[in-house]
Amino acid sequence: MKKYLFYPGCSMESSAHAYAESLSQINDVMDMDLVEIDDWNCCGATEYLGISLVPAYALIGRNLALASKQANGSKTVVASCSACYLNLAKADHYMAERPILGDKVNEALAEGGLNYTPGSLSIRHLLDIMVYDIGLDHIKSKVVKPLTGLRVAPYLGCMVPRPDYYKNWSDHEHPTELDDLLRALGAEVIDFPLKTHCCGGHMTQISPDTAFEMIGRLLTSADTFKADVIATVCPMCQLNLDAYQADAIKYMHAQGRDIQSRFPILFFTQLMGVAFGKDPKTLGFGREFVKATEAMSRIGVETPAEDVQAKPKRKKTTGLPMPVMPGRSGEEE
Amino acid sequence: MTTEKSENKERIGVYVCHCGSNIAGIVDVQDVAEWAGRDLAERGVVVSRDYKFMCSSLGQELIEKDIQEEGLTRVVVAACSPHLHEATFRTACSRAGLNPYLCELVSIREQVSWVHTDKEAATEKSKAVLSGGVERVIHHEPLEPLHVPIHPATLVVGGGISGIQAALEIADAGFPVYMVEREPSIGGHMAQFDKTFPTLDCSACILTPKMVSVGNHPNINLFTWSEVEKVDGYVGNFTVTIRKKARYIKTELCTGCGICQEKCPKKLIDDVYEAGLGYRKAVYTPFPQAVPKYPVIDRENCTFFQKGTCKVCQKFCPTDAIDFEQEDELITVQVGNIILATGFDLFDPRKVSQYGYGRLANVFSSLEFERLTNAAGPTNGNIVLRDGVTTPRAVGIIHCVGSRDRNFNNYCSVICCMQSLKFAHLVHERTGATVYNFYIDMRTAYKEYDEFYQRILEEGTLFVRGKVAEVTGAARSPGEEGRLIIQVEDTLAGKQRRIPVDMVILSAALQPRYDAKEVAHKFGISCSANGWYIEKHPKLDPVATMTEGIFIAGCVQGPKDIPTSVSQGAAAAARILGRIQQKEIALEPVRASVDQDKCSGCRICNSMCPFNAIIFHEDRMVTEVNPALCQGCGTCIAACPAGAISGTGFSDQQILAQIEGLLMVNFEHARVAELG
Amino acid sequence: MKAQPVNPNDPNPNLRFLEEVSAKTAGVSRLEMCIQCGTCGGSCPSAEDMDHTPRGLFALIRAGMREEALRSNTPWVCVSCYHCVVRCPQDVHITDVMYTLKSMAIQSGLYSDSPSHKINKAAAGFSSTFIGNVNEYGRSWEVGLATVHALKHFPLRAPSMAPMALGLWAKSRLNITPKRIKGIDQLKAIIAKANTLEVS
Amino acid sequence: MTENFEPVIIGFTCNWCSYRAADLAGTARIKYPPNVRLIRMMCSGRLDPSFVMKAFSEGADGVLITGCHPGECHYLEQNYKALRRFLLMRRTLAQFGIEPGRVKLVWASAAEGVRLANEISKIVEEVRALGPLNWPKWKDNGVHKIALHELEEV
Amino acid sequence: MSANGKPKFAMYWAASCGGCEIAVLNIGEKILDFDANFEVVFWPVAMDAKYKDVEAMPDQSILLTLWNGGIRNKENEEIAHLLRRKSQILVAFGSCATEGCIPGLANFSSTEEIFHAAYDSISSENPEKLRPQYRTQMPEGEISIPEFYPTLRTLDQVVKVDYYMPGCPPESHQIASVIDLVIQVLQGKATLPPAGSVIGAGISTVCDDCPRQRNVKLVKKFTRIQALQNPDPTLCLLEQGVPCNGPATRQGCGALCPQAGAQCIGCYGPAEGVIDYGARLISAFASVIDSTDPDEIEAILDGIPDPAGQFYRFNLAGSLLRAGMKSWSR
Repeated sequence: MKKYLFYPGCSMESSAHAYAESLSQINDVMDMDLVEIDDWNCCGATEYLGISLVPAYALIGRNLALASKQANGSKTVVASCSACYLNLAKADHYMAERPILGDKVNEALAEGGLNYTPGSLSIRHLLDIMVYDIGLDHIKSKVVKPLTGLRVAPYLGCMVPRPDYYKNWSDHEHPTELDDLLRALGAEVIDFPLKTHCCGGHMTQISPDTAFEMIGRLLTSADTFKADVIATVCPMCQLNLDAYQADAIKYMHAQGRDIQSRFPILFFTQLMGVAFGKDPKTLGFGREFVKATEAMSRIGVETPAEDVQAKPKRKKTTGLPMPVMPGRSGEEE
Repeated sequence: MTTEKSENKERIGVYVCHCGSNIAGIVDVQDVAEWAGRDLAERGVVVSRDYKFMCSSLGQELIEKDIQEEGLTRVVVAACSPHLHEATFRTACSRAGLNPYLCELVSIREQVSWVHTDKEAATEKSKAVLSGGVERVIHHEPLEPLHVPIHPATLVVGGGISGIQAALEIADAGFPVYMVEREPSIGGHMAQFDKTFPTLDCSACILTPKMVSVGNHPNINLFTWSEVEKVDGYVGNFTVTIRKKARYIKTELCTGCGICQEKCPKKLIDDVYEAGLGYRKAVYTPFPQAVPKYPVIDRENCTFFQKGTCKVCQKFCPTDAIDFEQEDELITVQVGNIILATGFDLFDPRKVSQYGYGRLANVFSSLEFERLTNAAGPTNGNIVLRDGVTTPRAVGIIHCVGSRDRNFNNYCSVICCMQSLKFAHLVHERTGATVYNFYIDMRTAYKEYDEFYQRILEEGTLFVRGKVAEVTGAARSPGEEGRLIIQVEDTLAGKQRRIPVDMVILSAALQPRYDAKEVAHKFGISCSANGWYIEKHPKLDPVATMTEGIFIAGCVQGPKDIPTSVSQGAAAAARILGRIQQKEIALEPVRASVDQDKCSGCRICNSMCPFNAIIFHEDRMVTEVNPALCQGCGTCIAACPAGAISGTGFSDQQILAQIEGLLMVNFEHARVAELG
Repeated sequence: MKAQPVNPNDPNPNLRFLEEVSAKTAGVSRLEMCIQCGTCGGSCPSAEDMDHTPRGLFALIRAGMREEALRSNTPWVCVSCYHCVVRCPQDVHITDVMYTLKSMAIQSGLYSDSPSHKINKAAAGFSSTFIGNVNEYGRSWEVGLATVHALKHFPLRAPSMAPMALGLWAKSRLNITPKRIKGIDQLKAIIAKANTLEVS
Repeated sequence: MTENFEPVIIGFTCNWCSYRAADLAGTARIKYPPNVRLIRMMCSGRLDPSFVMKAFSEGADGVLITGCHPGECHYLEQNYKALRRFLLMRRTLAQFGIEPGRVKLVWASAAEGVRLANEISKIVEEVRALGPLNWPKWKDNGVHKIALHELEEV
Repeated sequence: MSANGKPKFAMYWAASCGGCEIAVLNIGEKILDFDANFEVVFWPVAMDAKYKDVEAMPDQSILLTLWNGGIRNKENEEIAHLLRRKSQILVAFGSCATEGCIPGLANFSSTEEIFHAAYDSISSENPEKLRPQYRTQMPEGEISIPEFYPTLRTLDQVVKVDYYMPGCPPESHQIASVIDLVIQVLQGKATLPPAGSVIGAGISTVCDDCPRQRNVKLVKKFTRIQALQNPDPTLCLLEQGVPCNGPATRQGCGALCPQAGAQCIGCYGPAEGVIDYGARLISAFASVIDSTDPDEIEAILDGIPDPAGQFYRFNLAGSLLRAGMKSWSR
């Protein structure tokens, strides 16, 4: 059993439930023990960095400090979300590269009784662990239901293979790790040329057309290659390609660019779960906007069309505290 | 037993150089000189002067005059690096009748004024450095240089244009040359080209006659399909072991008729001469004009060697020249000097994965394109796509692939701009296709080069200033479908552009040979951080190396075009010819020797010498150093537990005295008051 | 290695802008090393929507054209894809420079005083909402984020966001209540301290 | 005292690599602190531990030994001998109370002027942080003048 | 010349064990020649004498003084100056006087540590934790004992020395031959070696006298001699991985220890002209290590657990650094 510190990130608890569920199902098959960092906080995504410097890094730094305190033999922190992975790596890297930043972050952390020595943890993405620690041979040996006949577009997005401070990946543009893993599951992997191109990130919230153009490009390419599904390693990519797929296709259509198919966007861990013979019901299927039912049934896997988990109980919906905007005090609370 | 400072009876002259403002701008040279004259008087300094340019003839005369008039017995010059002017000042001493090795040059330019900014600290450090030199020079001994005869033969490693030029110059002057070439034929990269810029003359037409001269020259002994295995000895007298790889051809019988190649059933991709774009057989001469004309059997790919049966070539050979029993031969030759002209490798453009080389069929490397345009190449000079038939309608040529890029090589590969212009011309002339050149900066600095650029502009080639971001097959619009799209910022327009083309040519960087470091080590020379061989002086001695007797020429020293490679080959030859004419060379007398009375024969030093200069006499149980083989590194001196080994030039006394001298001057605030 | 500052004795204030941007960037920005090759502008997936390509923006910074640079929408359209960063032949930390320019644009107020203010404001607003959330709970909270943000910047689109949010909620992909970390006070103390330590 | 402390470092260089790197640093005008004073030897293999001890006993606060990179020795393999001697010497000096940070061995090829300058800056700062070594000037017999009752007070 | 015409002889011990005295007495019948040729005027171990008697002698009146022991306290120093004044030839006799020897190893410790070892450790019966006082008030007035110095010095670090005679102790046959030499000089049959020479020893090292077989050395492991599985009695000990100090140690003993199956520990000090004995051994031992990998080298060096002790057992006070930081830093 390989032991790792695990940084799930905010999305795993909400929009990427399916990622979390499928991961929890395959943990034991993968022989890995992911120990969640106690009381971790948000990494700030790409937002905090654009507002401030030291606070943004202190925010990330708290997670690193907590992790190194908890490290207990395992020096590796695993993140499942691209942005989280990058931010943790970035803080570790820049705190060392620019000691003045490192010192200031530590000065801030000291306020909370914490400290982090850059370089003392190794920050890795879940896919990296699967391919290089667990190994493709092990994965292959656990496949009971090969994904034979399923055409999968491997999609990594930006922040896993780039900027790659620790040189963990085979390439920045066309890395093959996800391809190899999916192939090990028996899937037919297409040579997806845009596998590391952008999903639009937060632009869905800022300049939707910019985002739809980028999502549209990805879908066009997947369409050209006649993919059945797109496999992702990142909650943000999944959300953008899935929830905004209809909008993006509409946008492309208005530009006179047609996209024939619709693509279920699945986490690679969901596909692993299927290949390992886990019950699709436990793998978060049904939570996707573009249903995987048809694509999966083509390889004889029945997945639920709707979310089968119990609907969350609606707690009292009144009197929700509003987030505090910068420059205003939080007296509403 | 105590290390009291030795009594000094020497009369020392100290000379502090201004080097114009190079030193004097930071170091208060006058203060340094006055200080030495005053404070180092008790150490024997009787004259101390500063002067504008010590290396000028007036500066040297100053020293000579003082030696004669003041009876100086030691001279210390504080100026530039000893690597620059040690010889100058030694010669001056010699002229004045003082043994040249009683002069010490200390560096206050490279090691002080050029690297420090604080004037006070620089002046103080200069004093320390000078004082180190004064203490050291007291312990100098008069020495005589070692005179070594120069063997008249020369080894040239590498049979490209640079090596060919060098070999012919020396051979024509009447001295023997051994040329060693790794491939089956000489010719190098130049033999792969069709045209040469800017004159566009045919590469083969100008190269082949030279290759033939090498092959026929009575003074040149040519070893192709061979590599240097080992180099022993030193300048004037190197012993070189050459591995002549088995050709499996009896060259004395072979007529070079080519029937074996025709009949050989094993066809494979030729990665070397055809740059992967064409095929060859398992028995082959790389190209028709090859020198020598004899083929080689490539053992790795020969069906007989791999499977045990075939021998088709043997059956058809009209002169019975095939010999499967041949073995590698080791040949030893004596030479006085060596020229390394081993050239370059082409950068592997697959590393720039955004350009799609290896993934997208119609992305070509520059060397592939050279073969594509070559009349003797795989397409007979037709410029076509990878399918072998389609003529491109639009071609994009990308500059700086793997050059000027910190991700790969941070240097400029020099030839790519001109090469890309040549490609543009060839595409235009032979296909009429639209040609785009994507460049960061156009570098056409040489005679007739910019004129060539003008000509290509006139021909209608389109120039886009911008480093290409990516080459992709992922179309965004119907107009892009089925084509290669070059995505780039047109930096002059300030806009991102997507330009559809049919063919992309990558002007890839020139890189040091994959085994450059290993070869450098074999010959005892150094590589720069990039892997190019380091010349003795970048401006004034560009073909010599820091190792006496080893010269470099052509791209092994850094990327360069054909004219410069030829010039360097000739320059290296000229340097060597001068030495051969002199018949001997004077070497630094830095050598180790063993005090036979003190040596206990413990044999600890016996494993210290990589040059086998240390000999142990079993009968007398003592060790001895052979001065002819000793290179003067001093490792055995430091190893001897009995202190029985000593070394000239860098003796214990000299170094210990220098340490003392260096530490006599201290930053005033640095020292805590004496205890007690 | 960090480049040396341009002649500090020259009173021309334009010379100082590049240094300021560099100093405020995480890591060593290497912005001084830009050779204007355009690899960044060519690589950018959202270049079409930018008023200056990243290369163009760097030229403005080098020219000391502070106001024009800080008014640009380029940093706000940057999607942090890092294509330019890994391809840059000079290893300039382009994405991080974009973050710096955003925070400088907010601080100077220039971000909203520009022809492209709409996108700049939307982006800045989104970030503010996001970090407000994080500062309060220690986690990001997608419902609060999306609602507040949409109402503020896309009031016309907001109704169409509702079915999306509903869809997410129905698929258990949205938390209606925010989660608060245990160490929120610790985090607040850290952030408060950090705010006093900004690199200048 | 320590605030103004300027350490003195003796640097031993190899004629073929690090001394040339120092020349190169000069030619390229790369700046480094003036606290280092270099001695040229033919090879790092020439380095005798007594040179290092001599330097400390004469007042050096640190010693920087430089040579060609492993595998790149001008004399083929002598830098490995320097490495072995350095490692044993450092252990011995530690028993004398000389911190390992005061004696460093670094590799710098003839092309690495920048690297050498960086290494010099590094050791100067490290030794500055360690403070002055103040090895006694034995020649002056200073230490022996300490009266014992002074010692007893401590 | 004294009343009976014989030249005067003195021998003094400072910080030493007395072994040198035994060695002198151990020269056998030669002692009779000695007695015939010299008048012993001062030899605290062998006869009663007072410092004031020596002080009363005219300067330079003693022909030969053999001094053994290091300078550890004020008394040692004062007597060294006194005897220097009174003697024509002052010989640093034995390892302590020439290079510090075992007492010099205390230079790795602070004064407090030395006192602790002397007065508080398990070997001392001192329940009241008494420490000597340098000055004590007595009814008769103040009395004092010599002050203890923080480091031990060799004789030549205090006064000028004419000859050095190494060894712990010097071998009796070497002493005998030196005495022979001096007698011959007195008889005008020989001349004295140049001042500052080492006498009673060779210029090479122990290996010169060692009969063991020697080859090119490559060491993969250092080990204590006790740990050797099958020690080869004919092969060089260093080649068997035993850190034998013979290669660096001055010749003179006749390689007694290696012949007896034990490694040389270096009591004869450095060979002719060597300025730091330990540095020679560091360099020599490291040179023959058969590895180029830093980690492996470190592992091999672990076989020499106490390098300073190994290399400076006898030579610490006479070395370049002379003393560890603990002894002198305040």
